Amino acid sequence: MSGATEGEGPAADPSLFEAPPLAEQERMVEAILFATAGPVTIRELVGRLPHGCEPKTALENLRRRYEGRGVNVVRVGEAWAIRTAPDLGFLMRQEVEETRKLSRAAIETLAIIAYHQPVTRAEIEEIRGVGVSRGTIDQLLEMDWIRFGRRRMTPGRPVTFIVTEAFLDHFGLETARDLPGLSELRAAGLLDSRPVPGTGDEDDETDGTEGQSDLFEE
Amino acid sequence: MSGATEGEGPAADPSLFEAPPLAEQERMVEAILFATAGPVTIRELVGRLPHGCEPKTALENLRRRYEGRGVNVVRVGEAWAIRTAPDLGFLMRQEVEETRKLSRAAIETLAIIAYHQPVTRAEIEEIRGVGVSRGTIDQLLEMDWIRFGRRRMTPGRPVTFIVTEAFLDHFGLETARDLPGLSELRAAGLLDSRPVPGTGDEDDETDGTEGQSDLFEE
Amino acid sequence: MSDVPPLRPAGPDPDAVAARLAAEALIVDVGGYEGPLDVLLTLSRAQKVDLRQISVLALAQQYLAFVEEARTLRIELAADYLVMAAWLAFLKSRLLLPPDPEEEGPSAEDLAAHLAFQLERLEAMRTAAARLMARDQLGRDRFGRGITEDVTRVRRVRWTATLVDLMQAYARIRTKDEFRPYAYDRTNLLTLDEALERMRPLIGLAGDWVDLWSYLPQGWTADPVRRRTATAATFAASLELVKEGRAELRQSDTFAPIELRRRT
Repeated sequence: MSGATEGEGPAADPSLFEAPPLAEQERMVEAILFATAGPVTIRELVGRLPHGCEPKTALENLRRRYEGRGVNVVRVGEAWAIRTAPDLGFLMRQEVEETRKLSRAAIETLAIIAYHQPVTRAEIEEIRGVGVSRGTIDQLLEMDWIRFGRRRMTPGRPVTFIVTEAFLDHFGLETARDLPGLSELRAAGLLDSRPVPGTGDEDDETDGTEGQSDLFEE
Repeated sequence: MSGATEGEGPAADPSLFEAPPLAEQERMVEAILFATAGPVTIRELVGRLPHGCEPKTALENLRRRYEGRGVNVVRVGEAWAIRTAPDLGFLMRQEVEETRKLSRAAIETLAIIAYHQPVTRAEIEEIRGVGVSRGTIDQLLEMDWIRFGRRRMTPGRPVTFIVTEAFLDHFGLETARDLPGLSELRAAGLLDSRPVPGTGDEDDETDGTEGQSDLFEE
Repeated sequence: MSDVPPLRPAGPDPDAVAARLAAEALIVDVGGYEGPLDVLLTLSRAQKVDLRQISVLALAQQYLAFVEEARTLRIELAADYLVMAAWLAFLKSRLLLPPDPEEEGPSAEDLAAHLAFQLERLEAMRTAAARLMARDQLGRDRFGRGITEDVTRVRRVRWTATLVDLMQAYARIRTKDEFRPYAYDRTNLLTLDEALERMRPLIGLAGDWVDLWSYLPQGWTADPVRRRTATAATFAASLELVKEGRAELRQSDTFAPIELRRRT
């Protein structure tokens, strides 16, 4: 009698085994999609699930279950995968902030705007003695440290630049007027030049107020 | 000079931004946990989520949501991860990576470190009754299952070993306190450091302390 | 160690037989044991009692028999096996003799209890290790994420400047204007280029050593400020000429005159 029978391994006779309940199949598909290194085709699912499973239905249920969740069950060609919800892609980026010192051109331009605002680009160039590149102005605008002021009522109606609230915030100033004048800068040792007798030492913005020296404390 | 302007600077004041609703935070945590292979610490989550998020509540909700599913949200020390349900391991046969077979010495050493941590090499040797080869410790270190703990404040200031988060993750333990049979072993006094009679430090044997970490404090 | 009664009772005591078989098995596979404590633990299992009730005396006897057997079979035993044998022999004698009140140190009972504790602890750790390894393991029973999304790191540069930077920058610009008058001072400054320009044609004429100071241009020797700058520039220019291989310099002594001649 023994001659005619096939291998005695399990799964020899499919009808002997009942497929797991659908909820269980769904769990299985979920685990497989999660743990597999790439998208999984239905064929592969059939091969990996216990006999008699119907991955299509399980997949459909699973897809619905993950609708609106942080991850979704998505179809990738002929295969399926669990992927981050598209609207949460930003979480997968990590911003590394790097602080860098402002370039000399930028800080000088900024200083001139702060001391002379509202000031036109031509005026900045005149004071600096060199041209101001577009990039420098753009950078300062982008940093939100300067912004456009009123147009100057002169021929060509050039735009002017003024410093922003964010600028004052960053430098701990109440107003741009609080910036120390030249003589105070010198008193604080920030001017390393020898004063030239008789030259414009008594500068425009000097207003002899007190309490500004503490700006140098840092 | 228009010193004080309206403050439109964005991101100036973080408190201006409300944290996303809890359901949304849950989605975000879900996406991050799904996307990451290793456990993610709460600290890392806070760093990646928008300002003001409270991952703890979201994690707790998520954990409940995934109870009984094909994948589960599990705690690993101070971190969290998603892992397939243990009963579905059989489906993953093709994902099984052939792990290096640990020697009996390595397994015992690992268990001693887990149950007696922080523990010195001399103490491991005293428990096993044989020397611990360098290779055994190295292998466990390399697998990232053990790491150095604090030095023992005894003569020679020997290093101690403790188990890692990867160890907890590997064996599905939330904390080292969840080691199987830990409380029974402790109750039986088998985790005590009992000095050899006649070696003169019997008086140190006083503590009926709890927690593995206290067991070796002298 | 011949006084050790061999564990071979005549009667068919099953326990004793098992112990003997265990002891024999031990001998066969000495290398497979992790030291004397491991052997003792294996031997103690033959007593089939709770490790807390173990007879250390019987255990000591079994171990000594094991060592003796190994020796007769000329099996190489590591030193710690012999150390353990010596210690157990000592313990055995202490356990058999009535306690000597004069004797210092721990009692034999204490030592025996500690050995029992060690065995029990090792056994407990082995059980714990087995339970640990029987847990659902990651990568075998439980699995992590197969597809991981790498977090892309976005580098964002934040520019900063301090108030001092700002003020220094402004001071720099403003003092540039103040320096402008100094430009006239250049009349009192002989540059290296000027000195070089002046010396190039002259050097061709000087075949002999000539004092460097004679190269100072006219009108630059009286005023100390002018002489200083002219001297410095001329000296630098002469070094330049030496470097170019057109001239040679010499100085006979410290502070002696520096002399220059064309290099031939």
